[in-house]
Parts: sequence; C-alpha cells; structure tokens
Amino acid sequence: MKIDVGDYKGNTVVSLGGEVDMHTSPVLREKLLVLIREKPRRLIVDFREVSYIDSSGIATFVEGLKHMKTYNGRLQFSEIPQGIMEIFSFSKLDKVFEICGTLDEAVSR
Amino acid sequence: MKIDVGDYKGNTVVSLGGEVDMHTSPVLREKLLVLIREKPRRLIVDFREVSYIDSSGIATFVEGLKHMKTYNGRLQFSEIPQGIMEIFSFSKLDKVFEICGTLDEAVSR
Amino acid sequence: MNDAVTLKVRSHPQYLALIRDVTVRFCSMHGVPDAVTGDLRLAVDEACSNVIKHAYRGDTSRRIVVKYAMMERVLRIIIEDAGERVRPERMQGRDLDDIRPGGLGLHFIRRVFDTVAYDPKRKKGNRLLLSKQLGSRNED
Amino acid sequence: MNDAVTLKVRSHPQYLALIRDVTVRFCSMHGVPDAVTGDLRLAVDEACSNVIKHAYRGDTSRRIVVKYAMMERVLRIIIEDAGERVRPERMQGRDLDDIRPGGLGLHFIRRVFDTVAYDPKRKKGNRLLLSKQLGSRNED
Ligand SMILES: Nc1ncnc2c1ncn2[C@@H]1O[C@H](COP(=O)(O)OP(=O)(O)O)[C@@H](O)[C@H]1O
Ligand SMILES: Nc1ncnc2c1ncn2[C@@H]1O[C@H](COP(=O)(O)OP(=O)(O)O)[C@@H](O)[C@H]1O
Repeated sequence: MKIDVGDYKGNTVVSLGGEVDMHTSPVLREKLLVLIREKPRRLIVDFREVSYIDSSGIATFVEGLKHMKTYNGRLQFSEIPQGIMEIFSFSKLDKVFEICGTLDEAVSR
Repeated sequence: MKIDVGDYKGNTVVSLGGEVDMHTSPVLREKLLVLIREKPRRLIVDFREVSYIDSSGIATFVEGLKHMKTYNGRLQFSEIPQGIMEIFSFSKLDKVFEICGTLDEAVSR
Repeated sequence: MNDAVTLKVRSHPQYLALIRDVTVRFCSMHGVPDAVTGDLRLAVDEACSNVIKHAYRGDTSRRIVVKYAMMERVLRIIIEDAGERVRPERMQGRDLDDIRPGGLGLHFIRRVFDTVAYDPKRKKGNRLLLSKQLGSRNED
Repeated sequence: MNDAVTLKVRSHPQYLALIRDVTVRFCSMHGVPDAVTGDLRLAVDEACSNVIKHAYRGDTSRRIVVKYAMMERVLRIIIEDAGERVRPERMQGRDLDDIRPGGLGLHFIRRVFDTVAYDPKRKKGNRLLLSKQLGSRNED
C-alpha cells in the first residue's frame, strides 16, 4: 500500500495506491486520523492506484467519515476503479461517501 | 502465454507474450516447428510482452535454431526485456541467438 | 479433495496477500471470468480475516489452511483453523443500512459463494466449506 | 520450519505459475530485492519442473510440496516429492558451451541459492533443501 499526502488547489489529497487490507489498513487509519485531527473542511482520497480494498479498508473510511461528520467536514473519493466502485455500491456506501469522478470534480463541488 | 504470428516488412514475426514455462512451451514449440517447416530465411521473435521464460522455453528456441541452421535460416530475437536478457547472457545464449534491439534492427541486418 | 491446491500460512494479516494471489491464480488457471475472480479474491480474504479476528482473536501465531479444488465446474474452497468454535448465531453481518465500521465481510462472502457452511463433523476448530457453481470454461 | 508457508500442488506443469506467484509474494513480503526475487522465481520453478520431469517421469497426478521460511534473513525453501530417488551423480547440467536443448535448470538453481542439497534423512522420495542468505531488509 502506498499513501501520499499532497495538496490540490488548496485541498488535502490522500493519494492511495496498492492493496488495502487487514494488514495495511491500520497504517491508513493512523494517517487518516492524524489528518482529520486538523479538522479539514474537505479531505479528498484519490483511489486511482488502488488495486484492492477489503472490508477493513472500508471500515477505516467509515470511521474517518464519522469523525469528520462531527464538525461537518467532507470526505470525498475520486477516481475509484470500477471493481472497487462495485464494492462500494454493493455495500450501499456509494450514498454515504461523496463519490467524485475526478479531483477537479471533487474540488468544484 | 500469447503467440501472434504476423508480418513485418515481408518477414515473419512471432509476437510472444506472457509466461513461457513448462506448461506453455509445448504450444510455442508446435507453432515454431510449423513455421520453420516452411524454411523461412528469417524468423523474428518479438519478446516485448514476455514477462517470464524458463529453461523449457529456452530449450524450445535452441531446438528451433538447430532446425533453422540446417538450411541456413536466421532466428532473430527483438525487444528482449532486461530480466530475460540476463538469463540469455548467463546461459551464454546471447552469442547463439541473433539478439536485436528492435524489429527494425532485425530486418535491417 | 482431488486435484487440489493446499496452502498453509500463519494467522498473520500479512499472509492475506499471498492467499489472494493463490486464489486469483487458481481461478485464472480454471478460466474463471475476471469479475468473478475479483469477488472470490475478496470473499476468501474476508473469510481468512475473520479467522484471524474472531476464531483466533487476533493471535497471529496460529495456522490457517486454505484448500482449493475445481470439479465439474464447481469451485470448492475450504478454510480450516484450530481456533474457537464459531457460534452460528453470532455469524451475522450488519444491516447494510446501518452505517458503521465492520460487519461487511460476511456479506462479501455470501454474495459470491453459493454455499457457505461450517463442517459439522469437524471436532476441533472450524472448517468453512465454500462452493460456487461456475459456467462453462471461457478459454481453451 | 517456523513462520513458514506451505504449498501443496499436483505435479502438473500448470501449477508452476501458482508456485511462482507464491515465491514472488513471499519474497516481496520479506523485502527481497526485485532482481533477486526474479532469480528465485526462476530457480524454484526449475526445481519443481525437474520434480515433474525426473522424479515423477512426467506423471502429472502426484504431489509436490513447497515450503518457504525466512529466519534472520536466511530464506529457506524446501521442495518435497514422493518420486524416484535422485541419483546425485546424474544431477548435472550441461556444459554451457555445449549448446543443446535442456540442461540449464540446475545452473539457474545453483546461480541464486547458496546451498542446494538433498536431505539425506529423507527415507522416501526427495526433499530438496535450498537456502539463501539475504542482505538486510530493503523496506520498512
Ligand atoms: N471465522 C469466524 N469465527 C467466529 N465468528 C465469526 C467468524 N466470522 C464471522 N464471525 C462473526 O460474524 C460477525 C460478522 O462478520 P463480518 O461480516 O465479517 O464482520 P466483522 O468481522 O467486521 O464483524 C463477526 O463480528 C463475528 O461475530
Ligand atoms: N528432481 C530431480 N530428480 C532426479 N534427477 C534430476 C532432478 N533434477 C535434475 N535431475 C538430473 O539433472 C539433470 C540436469 O538437470 P537440469 O539442469 O534441470 O536440466 P534438464 O532437466 O533440462 O535435463 C537432469 O537431466 C536429471 O538427470
């Protein structure tokens, strides 16, 4: 798993890559919680290079979202590969997370 | 494993792809021997998409070369990925096969 | 099981990736369509994660055995552990409308497999029996 | 072997790809450099091909067991079969200058492993013991 934190047009973007599973998601969780502690208005997670995610990865994002909701922060996902999108849809989480096609779509919302 | 037979500037080109091992090399062997039966002056094997080759794949080419040598045909390899080139060098076969950088280099020789 | 592949690993999450690789290769060897292979990869990963989390309560030093077999286009995968016996009444995912972390694994497992059952003959630990009927081979 | 992965497959060449996948994933889990992993992938494939060709004389219905372990940066891979006993005097690759098909597998095996030996204690079949000392982990 790869996690790069960067900036896109003034917004924090987490570029995620590789395999997010029970082994790697604790690292993701820690990074996310550190970022969320700053109470960003918007956090974008770019899924472009994610090849795999399981329920532990999804649980990590559900937890992150719960924290952000307490201060009305927005958690946005961009560039979700099709196979992963199907998992979100099946889990009914496509309605819970803000799903955006591209980074630009995310920042313009 | 993928084997496509095509033509490049009047020469027969075998575009090889994927994994060549003890399981797949018999298919390669059959294809090669059918082609060699026509006694082509030159046969080019393009390795661009080969991700793996083991000694059974190499043995197949050594066998093909032996057949071609009986009528002075030429067996040329192009676009060999670095990892595979190392195997050929280690096996001292880089001196035995005609190794070319590109398809154009092969046909211009 | 005839013609089976057996994989034994430690109950450590780092081996989940290896189990996924074997699942994917076994499926592709048998001409399982990519979309189904993706679902199977996730389901087997979830079942093994559950062994680590629930049957072994996070102990990463135990054993997980995964067996694969394909017979007449029925894929059978068996996952064995030596951990706490599963209590079937607890085996339930969360309501998908009740958004909270966790509770999705069983949904992913049941989504792709036709049968998901524990072997009642197993005396110690658990043996999860998974099977899926596949269509005819899409290659060769 | 502690902390080991064990893989059991049929002695059919189609399983070589699966063995390669496990070899590669086990190495990458342990931070083995890619170039070395590539050499190990080839060497283990060659050793298993030899089991099918020589120990089992092409019989594809038998068993091959491959075990992986990493301890203190020593990678140990064990390959077990239940076939004909190896005659060590025959175990020799061809002279690399004598160009003919075959005879390269042992060269590929010996090129990457530090030790290549058959377990003398094995009573039936063969147990090939392979080991390689690795440098310190290139990740984490
Ligand atoms: N292998 C297992 N052994 C024991 N209990 C299990 C096992 N798998 C699942 N369960 C039970 O089923 C529940 C739902 O599992 P799952 O849908 O995977 O969600 P989660 O593991 O996130 O709780 C678990 O919380 C657990 O109580
Ligand atoms: N697992 C084995 N069991 C018995 N004999 C073997 C085994 N591996 C190798 N050999 C012997 O060593 C020789 C050289 O092996 P190798 O270099 O792999 O070339 P090849 O298998 O192409 O002959 C083989 O021809 C065989 O006689």
